Amino acid sequence: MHRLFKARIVQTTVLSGSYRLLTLSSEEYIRHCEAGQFFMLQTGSEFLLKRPFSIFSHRGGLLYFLYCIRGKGTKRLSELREGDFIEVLGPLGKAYPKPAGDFIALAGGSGIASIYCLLEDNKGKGHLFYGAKEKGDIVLADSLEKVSKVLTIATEDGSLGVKGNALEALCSKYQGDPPMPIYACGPKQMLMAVSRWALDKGLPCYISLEEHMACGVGACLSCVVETREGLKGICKDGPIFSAGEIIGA
Amino acid sequence: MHRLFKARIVQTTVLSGSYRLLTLSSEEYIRHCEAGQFFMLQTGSEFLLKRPFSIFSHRGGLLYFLYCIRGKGTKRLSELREGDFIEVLGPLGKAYPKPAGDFIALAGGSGIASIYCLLEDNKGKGHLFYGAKEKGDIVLADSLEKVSKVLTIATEDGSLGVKGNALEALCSKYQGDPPMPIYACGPKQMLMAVSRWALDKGLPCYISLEEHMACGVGACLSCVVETREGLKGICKDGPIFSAGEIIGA
Amino acid sequence: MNDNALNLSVEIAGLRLKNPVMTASGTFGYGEEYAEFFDLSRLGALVVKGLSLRPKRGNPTPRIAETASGMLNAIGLQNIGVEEFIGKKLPLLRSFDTVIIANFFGDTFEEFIDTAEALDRAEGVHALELNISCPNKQQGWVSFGSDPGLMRELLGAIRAVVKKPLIVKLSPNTADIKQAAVLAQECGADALSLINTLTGMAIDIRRRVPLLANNTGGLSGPAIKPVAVRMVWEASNVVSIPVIGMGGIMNSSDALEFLIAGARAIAVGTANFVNPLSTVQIIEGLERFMSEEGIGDIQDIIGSLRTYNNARSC
Amino acid sequence: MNDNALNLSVEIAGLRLKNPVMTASGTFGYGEEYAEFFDLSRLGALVVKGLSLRPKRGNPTPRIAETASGMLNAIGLQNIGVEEFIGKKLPLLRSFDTVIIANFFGDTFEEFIDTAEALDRAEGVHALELNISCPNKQQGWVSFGSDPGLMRELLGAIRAVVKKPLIVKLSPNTADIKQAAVLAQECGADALSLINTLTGMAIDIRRRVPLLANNTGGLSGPAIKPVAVRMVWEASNVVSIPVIGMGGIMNSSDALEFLIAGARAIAVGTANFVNPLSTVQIIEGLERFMSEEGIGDIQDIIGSLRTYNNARSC
Ligand SMILES: Cc1cc2nc3c(=O)[nH]c(=O)nc-3n(C[C@H](O)[C@H](O)[C@H](O)COP(=O)(O)OP(=O)(O)OC[C@H]3O[C@@H](n4cnc5c(N)ncnc54)[C@H](O)[C@@H]3O)c2cc1C
Ligand SMILES: Cc1cc2nc3c(=O)[nH]c(=O)nc-3n(C[C@H](O)[C@H](O)[C@H](O)COP(=O)(O)OP(=O)(O)OC[C@H]3O[C@@H](n4cnc5c(N)ncnc54)[C@H](O)[C@@H]3O)c2cc1C
Ligand SMILES: Cc1cc2nc3c(=O)[nH]c(=O)nc-3n(C[C@H](O)[C@H](O)[C@H](O)COP(=O)(O)O)c2cc1C
Ligand SMILES: Cc1cc2nc3c(=O)[nH]c(=O)nc-3n(C[C@H](O)[C@H](O)[C@H](O)COP(=O)(O)O)c2cc1C
Ligand code: FES
Ligand code: FES
Repeated sequence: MHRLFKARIVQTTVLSGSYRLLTLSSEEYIRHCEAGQFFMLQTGSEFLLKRPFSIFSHRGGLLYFLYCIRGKGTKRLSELREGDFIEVLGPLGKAYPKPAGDFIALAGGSGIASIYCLLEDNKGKGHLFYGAKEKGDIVLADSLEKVSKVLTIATEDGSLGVKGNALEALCSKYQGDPPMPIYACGPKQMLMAVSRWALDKGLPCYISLEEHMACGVGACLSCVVETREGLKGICKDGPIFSAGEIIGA
Repeated sequence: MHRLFKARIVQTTVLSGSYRLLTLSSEEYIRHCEAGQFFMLQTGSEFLLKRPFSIFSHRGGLLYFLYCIRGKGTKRLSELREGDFIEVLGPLGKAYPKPAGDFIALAGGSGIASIYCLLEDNKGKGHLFYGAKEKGDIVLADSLEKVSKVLTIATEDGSLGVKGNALEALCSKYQGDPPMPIYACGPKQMLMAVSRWALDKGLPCYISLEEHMACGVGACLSCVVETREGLKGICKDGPIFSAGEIIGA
Repeated sequence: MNDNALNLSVEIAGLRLKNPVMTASGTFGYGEEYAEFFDLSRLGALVVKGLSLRPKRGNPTPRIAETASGMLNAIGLQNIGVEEFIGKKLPLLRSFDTVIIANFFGDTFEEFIDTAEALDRAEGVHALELNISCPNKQQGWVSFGSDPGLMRELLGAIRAVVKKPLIVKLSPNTADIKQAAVLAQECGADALSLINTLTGMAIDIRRRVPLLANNTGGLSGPAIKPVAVRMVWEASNVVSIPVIGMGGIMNSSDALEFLIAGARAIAVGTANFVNPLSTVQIIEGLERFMSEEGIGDIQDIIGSLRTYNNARSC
Repeated sequence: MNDNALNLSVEIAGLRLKNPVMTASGTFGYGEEYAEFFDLSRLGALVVKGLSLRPKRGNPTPRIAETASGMLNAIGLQNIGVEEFIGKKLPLLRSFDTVIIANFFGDTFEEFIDTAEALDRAEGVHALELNISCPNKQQGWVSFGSDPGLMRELLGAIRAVVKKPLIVKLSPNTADIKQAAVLAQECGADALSLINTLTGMAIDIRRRVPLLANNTGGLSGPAIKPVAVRMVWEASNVVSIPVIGMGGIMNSSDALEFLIAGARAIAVGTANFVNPLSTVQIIEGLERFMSEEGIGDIQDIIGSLRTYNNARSC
């Protein structure tokens, strides 16, 4: 039943200024994972709490995480070296519902992590809209090209792909109703906006939410979100929610 | 004027069950050191305070420390790997007075660290009595052989060298007065006993004291010892004291 | 020493615990969250998240922030209320062979009494743990626990309606824990739990706002352990009822500090978040320690601290 | 922003500090220990180890123990006494261009007064910092700071003999820091320092003895920072005199938390042990922060916290 284990850092890759790819292996234990689920990763022995990161990929008995250096924990994680061991807890939370056919994927910034996993697990079915501030923040474009059916990149300053944010790119492409469900991960504002857009059009829409977490398993009640059925735990009842469930969306 | 710097771990060597040799280098800064002085070493990023360790050797721009795994900090230090960086403060404290000619060196357990340094800096002049519990706790006998004039090893269980402790070996060898000063480092009990023995015989005797330390520079007043001139700071006024100074010796 | 010969069981307020390891309220949900990690019957006792008469929504997010060797929380005592707890959570908990303790609180005097009564009647709840660290709305958010008069009144009234063992959980935000401990004993507490969290604050320096939406929160974790051990030592020296120690216990060595200081049992809080198997590993660690030290009965550890006589205090 | 245009100076009790960074009493010796690491004139103020009328031997060793992100100390207020301080340490301190503050205490009422008088007369001491966290021998080791009546009496008497600015240093071992802060202000304090250490204990589980020869000690370091920030915030909201914040400040970001919470100046304690250059690096960090954020005057940072309105408190 255990889901807490030590994993070895197999590889650390710098993708851009602040984006990193982390590859973990564990002889002990790597359970079946699904896109949308996440792990709590230890980032350094001086930190008490683990940090939540979506599964980026889970091929060949390895676990991949794509992360952006934001604060102390991610900074410290980026300083670890190949061969170091970290404690990890997971897989946790609910996965994205399996798309039946083609789907729209919307990713903003580090939200590309869980979306990549979804695309890879459903190769050639995803119409991806991927946005970031500028060219330097768009990572792994080649790999994304391979796993998605159509790839649209948007940057706010227009330095790569279309100018604007990913949602704008999505909306301008589908002025009518795209006959596809939507999967989105990224900044809260983007998620709320795409939820409203999808609800308006009556499209199924699944979003991945974030909140500060301590336990990752529903025990501490730190990561709640207001839903139509009352407060829910993002770590346990989510992080994937249907847009219609969330109040404010 | 700085004495706080980052040092790189060049080598870590397992000497025996709990003894380790640590080699550090620093491009920034390694100051002139003398036997008897010590450094405060960071043992892991989760620990606030550094730990005091005597200089074992300071050849070729490198710093060597010989330590015994005792508690959390030394355990953690032993887990660090080559290429890791640690913060160090030093050299701190007063050195052993330079022996003019031949001298007696008495070392118990990890006390061999500062004594080795003294022997190496005064090659071929030291008559070393080195004791430990058992054979497995006697480290670097070959190197000690090279730097000392005479080497006597004592183990409590007699598994190597003479049976008994180092001080007994010393006393039984010199029933008359050895015409040499004594330098000692090891357990408090041994230091007190050798001090009394030397004072009795009117021999100069220098001992290296230990106490829990926070600052290492005389500011926190945590490492005091009762001397004939009042309380003194082991980190600043010591760790080397003349036997006659110490109350209880 | 034969491990089978080890006796880890302790008695708290007439309840026999198979070992002295409990969960701390609010850090173990209603038990079910950790049931897939290990068999909850291994626990000495399981203390559930603080309950109030009616469900509570708690505070806005962010509700937690990490600090040096600790965390701040301002969950705001979100809970499903006594009724739903009894109907939906208690049945599963009854299936485990462990002591179930219901932590509770109220916003008002009456709520405290009504909640206590409801839990006292609930089958499968073995004992009640009263949280008096929370603020008293009626009297302008003064903590019940920090006003001796208020505490005496409240405890008296609750004691009158509670037949089950009553544990009183004390706040460390006080100048004199001994006084609070003695008072609780006088008012009929069967045992004491300490410590609850220390009130703290952390600030986002770029945005110049608190890291918690509640501005302040409760500090828990290893950071507070020295304060907790000191208070457990002080309290257990002035009362005859058992003391349950908690605050920053991460491993069996931490647990032993509390037991040696005088705690009859210990509770594991924040550590559950870091390692869901903490409690089990602590039980195993206690067994290992006893074997190594040749101690057959945990009673020989409890309160075995030998203090120095020359102590001053500054 | 041009760095030269930055104004970091603050005023505490009529004294102008070139920047808000001070050393915390007992963690910087008498200054000389750190003089070889950097030019002490860079400090906003230098607070020396607590002084008493006559020299004090302090407690037996071990006097310190490390805890999670913190340390316990029971130095026992060892010091060389006022006379030797004035004769042997003050001359060197006078040579630095910084504000010198003498921390002091007494075992008895009379000793407090006599020490205060001696320091008030000493040339080169710019202000006095009264440590009332220590126990009162006459009244059975009750801390002066935890008894309002005693505190009023003591402060009144000291205020009457001290002409220099008088800073009162408060203990965090209290249920209500606001009350202590208001009381100290009423009694004529020109500024407040907080927090002193939290009382704690750590135990050697094999030997079953406390890690400190004094049994208990004072907890300092990052572990206590959330408690300190909260208390500084609470206190600075209820008094008009300046508050000097301390407790676990390791870097400029920690210092900024205190300033934003309302501290007019901050003091660095345990961090000096970890890194003798802490104070200087904090000053540089504050300058960097101000440049980055386009803030020309440190006044615009002090007390700039925007709190949330919906705060409850449990
Ligand atoms: C389910 C989930 C999946 C995530 N997946 C990814 C991912 O794949 N890639 C990625 O780059 N980031 C992801 N994040 C965000 C990531 O967890 C934070 O960036 C990270 O915790 C920041 O830690 P820090 O110590 O560097 O930041 P600090 O700001 O120093 O952290 C302080 C505390 O706040 C918490 N915290 C800060 N920001 C967040 C946040 N946005 N979400 C949750 N906790 C936060 C930290 O966990 C820590 O406890 C995910 C978050 C969640 C909840
Ligand atoms: C001047 C000096 C020189 C030393 N040189 C050496 C050396 O060359 N080789 C060697 O093996 N050991 C040496 N020691 C002892 C060494 O410092 C301790 O073994 C070490 O600090 C233990 O740390 P720990 O975290 O593993 O132990 P823990 O017991 O977990 O430490 C807890 C705390 O107690 C302190 N502490 C515990 N034991 C000692 C001790 N004996 N002396 C000082 N502080 C202690 C630690 O520094 C730490 O702050 C020296 C001590 C001093 C004072
Ligand atoms: C997230 C969280 C929620 C808590 N909720 C409660 C509660 O509902 N009732 C209560 O009495 N204590 C509550 N506590 C306090 C703990 O039970 C415990 O007293 C405290 O956290 C100290 O122990 P620790 O350091 O091991 O966590 C809570 C603590 C945390 C961290
Ligand atoms: C070793 C040590 C000695 C101290 N001595 C004194 C003292 O003499 N007088 C005093 O008022 N505070 C004393 N303090 C308390 C500090 O000045 C400060 O208030 C406290 O340590 C919190 O700050 P920090 O966490 O930055 O260390 C001492 C603290 C330490 C660690
Ligand atoms: S992180 Fe603990 S409930 Fe979600
Ligand atoms: S270690 Fe601070 S005075 Fe010696």
